[in-house]
Amino acid sequence: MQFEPVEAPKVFNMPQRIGVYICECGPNIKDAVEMAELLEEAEGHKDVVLAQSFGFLCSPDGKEFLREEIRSHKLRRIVIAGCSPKEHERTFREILKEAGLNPFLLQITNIREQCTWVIQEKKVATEKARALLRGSIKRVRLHEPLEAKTIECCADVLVVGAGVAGINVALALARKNRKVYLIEKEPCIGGRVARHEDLYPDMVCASCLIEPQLDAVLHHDSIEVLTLTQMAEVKGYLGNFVASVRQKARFVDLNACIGCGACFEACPVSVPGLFMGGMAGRKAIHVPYAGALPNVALIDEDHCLRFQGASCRSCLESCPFGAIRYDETDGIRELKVGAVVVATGFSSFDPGKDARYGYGGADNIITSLEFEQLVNSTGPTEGKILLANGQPPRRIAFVHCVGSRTEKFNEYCSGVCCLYTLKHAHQARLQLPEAGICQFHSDLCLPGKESQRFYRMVLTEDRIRFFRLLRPDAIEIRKGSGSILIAHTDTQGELEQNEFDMVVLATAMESDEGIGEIAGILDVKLGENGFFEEADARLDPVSTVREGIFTAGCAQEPKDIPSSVAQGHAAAGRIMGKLEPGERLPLEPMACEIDPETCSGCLVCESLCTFKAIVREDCEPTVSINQAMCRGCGVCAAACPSGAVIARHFSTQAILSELRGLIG
Amino acid sequence: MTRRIIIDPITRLEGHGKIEIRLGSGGQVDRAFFQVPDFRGFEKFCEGRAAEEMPTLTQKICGVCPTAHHIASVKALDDLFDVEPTEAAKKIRELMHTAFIYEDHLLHFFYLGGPDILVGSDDKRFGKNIFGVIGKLGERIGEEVIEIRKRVRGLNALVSGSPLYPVCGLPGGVSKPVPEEERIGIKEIARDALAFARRCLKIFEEEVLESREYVDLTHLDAYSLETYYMGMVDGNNRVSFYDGEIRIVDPEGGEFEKFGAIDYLHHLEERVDTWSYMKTLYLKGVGWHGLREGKESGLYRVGPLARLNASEGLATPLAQQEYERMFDVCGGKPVHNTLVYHWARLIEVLYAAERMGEIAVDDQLTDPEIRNIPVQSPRKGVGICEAPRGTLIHHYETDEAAILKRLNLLVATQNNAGAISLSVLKAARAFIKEGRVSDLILNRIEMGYRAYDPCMACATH
Amino acid sequence: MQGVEPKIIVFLCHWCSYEGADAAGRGRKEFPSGNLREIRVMCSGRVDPRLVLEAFRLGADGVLILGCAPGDCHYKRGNIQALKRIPLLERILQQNGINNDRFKFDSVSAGDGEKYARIAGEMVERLRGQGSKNHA
Amino acid sequence: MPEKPKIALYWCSGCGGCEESVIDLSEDLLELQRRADIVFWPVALDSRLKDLEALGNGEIDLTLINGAIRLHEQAHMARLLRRKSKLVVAHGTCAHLGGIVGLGNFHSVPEILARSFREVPTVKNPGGILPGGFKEDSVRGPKLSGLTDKVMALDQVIDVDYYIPGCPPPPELVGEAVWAVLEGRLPEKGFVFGDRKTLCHTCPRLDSKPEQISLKGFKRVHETKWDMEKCFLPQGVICLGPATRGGCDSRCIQANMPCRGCFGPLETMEDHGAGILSFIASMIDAEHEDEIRRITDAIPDPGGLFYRYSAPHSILGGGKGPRT
Repeated sequence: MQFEPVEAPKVFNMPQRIGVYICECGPNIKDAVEMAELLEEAEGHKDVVLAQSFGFLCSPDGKEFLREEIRSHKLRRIVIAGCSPKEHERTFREILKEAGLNPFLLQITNIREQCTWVIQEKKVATEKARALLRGSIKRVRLHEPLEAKTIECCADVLVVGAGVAGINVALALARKNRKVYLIEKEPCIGGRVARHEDLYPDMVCASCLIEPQLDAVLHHDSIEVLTLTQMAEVKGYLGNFVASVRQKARFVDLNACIGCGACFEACPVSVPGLFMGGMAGRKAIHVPYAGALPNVALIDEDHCLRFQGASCRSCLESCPFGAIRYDETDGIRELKVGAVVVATGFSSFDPGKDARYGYGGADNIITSLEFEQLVNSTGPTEGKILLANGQPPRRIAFVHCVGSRTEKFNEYCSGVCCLYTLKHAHQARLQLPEAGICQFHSDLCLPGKESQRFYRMVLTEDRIRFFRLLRPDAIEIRKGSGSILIAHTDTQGELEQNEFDMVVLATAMESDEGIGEIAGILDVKLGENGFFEEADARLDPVSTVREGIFTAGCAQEPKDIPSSVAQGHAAAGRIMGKLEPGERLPLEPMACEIDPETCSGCLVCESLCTFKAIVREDCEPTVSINQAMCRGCGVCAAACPSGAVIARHFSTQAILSELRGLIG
Repeated sequence: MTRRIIIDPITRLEGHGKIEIRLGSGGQVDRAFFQVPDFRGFEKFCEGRAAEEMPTLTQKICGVCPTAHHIASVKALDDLFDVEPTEAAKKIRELMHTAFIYEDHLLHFFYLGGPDILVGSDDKRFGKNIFGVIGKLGERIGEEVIEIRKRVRGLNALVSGSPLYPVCGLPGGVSKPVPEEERIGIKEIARDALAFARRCLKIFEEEVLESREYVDLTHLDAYSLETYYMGMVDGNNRVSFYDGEIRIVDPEGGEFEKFGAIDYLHHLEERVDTWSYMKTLYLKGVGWHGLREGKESGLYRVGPLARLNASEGLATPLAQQEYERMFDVCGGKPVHNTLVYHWARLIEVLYAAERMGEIAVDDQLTDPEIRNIPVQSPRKGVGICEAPRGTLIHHYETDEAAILKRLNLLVATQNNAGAISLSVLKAARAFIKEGRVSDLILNRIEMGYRAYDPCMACATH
Repeated sequence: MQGVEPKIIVFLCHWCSYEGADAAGRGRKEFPSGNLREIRVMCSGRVDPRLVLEAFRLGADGVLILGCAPGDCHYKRGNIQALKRIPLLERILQQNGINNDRFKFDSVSAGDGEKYARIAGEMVERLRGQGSKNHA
Repeated sequence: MPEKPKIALYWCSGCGGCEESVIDLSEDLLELQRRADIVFWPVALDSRLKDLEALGNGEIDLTLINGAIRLHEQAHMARLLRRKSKLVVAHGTCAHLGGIVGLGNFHSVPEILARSFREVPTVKNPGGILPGGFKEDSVRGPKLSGLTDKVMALDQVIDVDYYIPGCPPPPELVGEAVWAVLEGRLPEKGFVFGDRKTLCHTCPRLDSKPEQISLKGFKRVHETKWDMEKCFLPQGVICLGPATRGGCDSRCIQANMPCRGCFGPLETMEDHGAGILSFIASMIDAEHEDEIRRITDAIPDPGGLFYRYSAPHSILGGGKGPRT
């Protein structure tokens, strides 16, 4: 794929035959300048075959007039003086096209917005208009006809992360029969949501909610799910990415295993569960958790005796389906896709980073996620809220804004913690009618149409006590004798201390710890707070600055489930709007090019290109600009110390000759 | 209307020059002007530049002796930043400086001034130039000169970056160490350079000292000038190119003044002529009394002969022998005859070769410690070295950001300016009779200044 | 050389500042537009230092480069690339005898005709005081 | 046997390094003398002005002129040689772009003269007299040509056929140019001998140049040590290689010093400083004006550094305001 302009010499040797048209724009221009002088100015220039004024060039008559003029006078280049190019450049380019001229052989002179509308004195306005006109006439002689080339593209999509966001991207695309590769670094899909018990505000069962979606994903013909898989490398650009993904060995055949668990009994190695971290005990061969999908076992190399050198075959012998594959190895796959969606989700702030929360210093100080596991019927306590000693807690404290809304860690508000903390309190109340339940917060963030009702319900029915903090982190948690002490400063600045036997920390949502590596692989800069930067935070929040790379869910910023799903759908929509199977992709006609005869390969430009369009292929002495990725901003052209960048339409020569016209 | 004899341009020297001789009514020589029509203004346009750029910037004063300017400049920076170069750096600098003086002196002997005495002036078969010299002495010697200059310049390229323009000088050191494995090569070059230096003295012996014409000329008062002499000396008053104190002897050879770089302002002064861009230096202690010889005149001379006159010997054995022999033959110190500059120059070639040999075997030469980074904030720095054509002084003053505020440059040939004018006048008076001139006579006059190996680019800068 | 009407070259980026200049027009702002000579580029980062130097060589009395507000660049960082060149360019101009009243980089957002009129007006005023560069 | 082609060499305002680059042709110099007739070369031969004036127009086949034009007399000599010569080559950076002497354009002629002849501490000039530029005066001495208002490159005074860049040019390039002409292999007019690309292209350290260079500060050469194997730029040391024509055999880099731009810019970048400025700015790792200013303050003399060899040929001429 290369972009061939009509090479300059040929064009310049042709008679230029420039036509200059001045739009009177009713009185707007006609009455504000000496039209005759302008026409005289124009006619005075080499190659200008005629100059004319016309009432309203943008009117149907005006357009017809122009078309006719271009044809009848065999004009090769057109200058139109009138309103701002922002108004009608497109319009008039169309006219040129219709009249058989390349649309880029047009130059608009803005003598309305930037002249007659702001200059009262006719003489001054005329003088400026003449100068602007001179510039345009000198410039247009150097215009090159440009054509928008197209390239073929692939409409398949790679989705990274099979959480609720990624799954919904996949499903939305698959519904339109787009081929989707859904990769997930965990052995199972569904992400965080699949491991929640019930969801606010209506306390529906999370797994019941998402299970059908997971099922649909796993069984959809045009979705290929790759678990235990991570991105290794991504080359290319919108419509033409090549992604290499690395798949870890599972040592169990996905298609043969039905997760019957026969091998679990047989496996001699027990891996103890963790209370903190909310993990149940398991064997070396196991499924991550009951109900995990795909419901297929995997072997944990760190514990399996075979991988410690022993010759154990218990699982192999016990498997009724012959699904065990000891010889399976990690593998690399190359996927050809047109777009990539990053839906890698979030990590939760590690409260151990701040001593004030006493995390790790005492039993029974846990994070909300750990609490989430605790109340989960598939969790270590089958859903019972118990202390480390197996007793039910009598006094539970929920602490808000742990690691968020503080310059020390994360300035932002994660936006969802308040609601799930209310939910947790509610869940606790349902199990422990007599327990004392408190919340420590400095503000409550409860957006959304259902939240306030839920809050009122918790407030009124659940007998929760709220302590308001002076600042989000005006709190000190430490181990007491047989209990946990929480000292906090209230809004009056009074210091108060209370005792609890379980503390749940609502930790900030942070970008997934792997996101840096992924951003590196995708060559997309992360924003200051560690999340992906949007192409436009308001108007294009699902696109990254690199064309063809999109985000969904918490990879962009903290979100709750509905927003994650919504953004998943949005990403799918953007992709379907950009890539149509079998359709070719139009390129930016003003894309820059490198003159390989001049480029020294000094790489100055490469680092400047926001769109990563400039690359030096290995063992190539010079760089080249990918025509599909360049947006024609010309920053490289201004920076190249060799003058090796050929900027289209805004070439240095064109700008210089416009300058000469403006000042000369 | 006075008659004028004009030599334009004067030739076989670096830079631009014209001679205008004015004859009286009787055809006798009234006056002679030695004019230098070029000027660039380094002392102004280096202002505002960054101090650390000076060694590579000011060396462009002269493409023939850039190494000397590079050395003087970098020494001025050492002083400016008050930083002592490492031992290795000093050795590397001296090596390149000495090697450079070696090949530059050869350039003069074979290409520029030498032809005057190597190609007899009556000999019409050959032009007085390198091609004539080769014609006279044979292709072989030509090839050898070219070869050895090439190799010595190659050595400088190796040590300092470019055979012509060294770039390695930095305050407190140099940019690049000499790897131990290069030592053998350097030793070989030094060895062959020494052999060729002796060869040159032999040539001088046979072609010059045994040539009646030259010997007669050396006895003419036309080429004799009784002046003060200035040169840099080491602790034992022996000639030193790279570092030391400035010693001035009077026309009888007695020590007149001795001072360190920083004090040069108390000893030297320069005057301006409206008809030349070359300023004329003279001894402040004596003062300017016009173009006159003798103890009462502030005129002094620099360069090879002056260095030998102003010193008490040379630090290497073979050179010392030749040194003694020269003064023997010429009847004691100081020698005033300008044409003897040629001999003195070859003795310095010998000394340079021997010195190169010494440095080549110096352990410190290949020490990797080549730089000390300045820590002092800069103010004022003076750097002095002996350029092939004489004493060279760079003087910089900066702000605390090390941006040049003021600088003063006293460049080798400027020291000789007065002497050169007087030499031309004396030669003109001696050879022009009743206003009659011939190419031979003009050449005789030019020999009067050419022996100095003047560099006008330097002299005007 | 009083009373000379300064001519100022204004480089405007297609996406923001050019729009801002148009906005000044739509709002019929009062400012010395007659002294300005606008020239459109796609991005302020496209303004090659050569263009600025050439503008002065040709006799411009002042040069304005106006880009998008920080963070709003249509090409993400083009305006920052432009900004990075400014301090060195200012000093080069100074060393060539062109003082910094004659050269300014700033941002004007698409709607901000007010700011455009102000910035341009200020430079014209400053330069009216100084007369033409060619006689400075 | 046909007459040998005639060659002339002349030195305007410069240091003579270009003359050395001819002498450094070494044995090729002897070859040159065999194959051509050197009719005018004051540095090495006893050729006088009158010999030159005696030649007919266009009688010289090739003239190499080095040095910039700083004196009226040099402009006159350049025109004279142009008349006498079929081909004129601007030999070395001063003739090509103005060179070091072109730094004089950052000051006015009176400033320059005053400094050297009135102000320096050693000068004793109570009358405050200045050399040059006055009518002949038999008492004071012969007429001395005055300084031109601005330093000019050769092609700002006469029409130039080819250029040999470099301060000084490597003898190989001089040879290349001379043989090309003597053997009738004439390049297109205006051809610049040397590489078609900038120095990075052939720099021995190119492989160590990272794709992205982000600098929080620049270091001046006397302030820091650097890795002898690696590209200077990521080490914060300014090297002008990316903006400077190659063909010098990276001699400064070989000596472990950064490029100072003596080969000038490529034809495609008429203004050396602009190219240098752009690539240096692109390496600055800052987005806020005051930090950018802080970082660039470590480049105290951009004009003198970026236009060190090309002020007269720069867009603003290095002078105070545009040249008229």
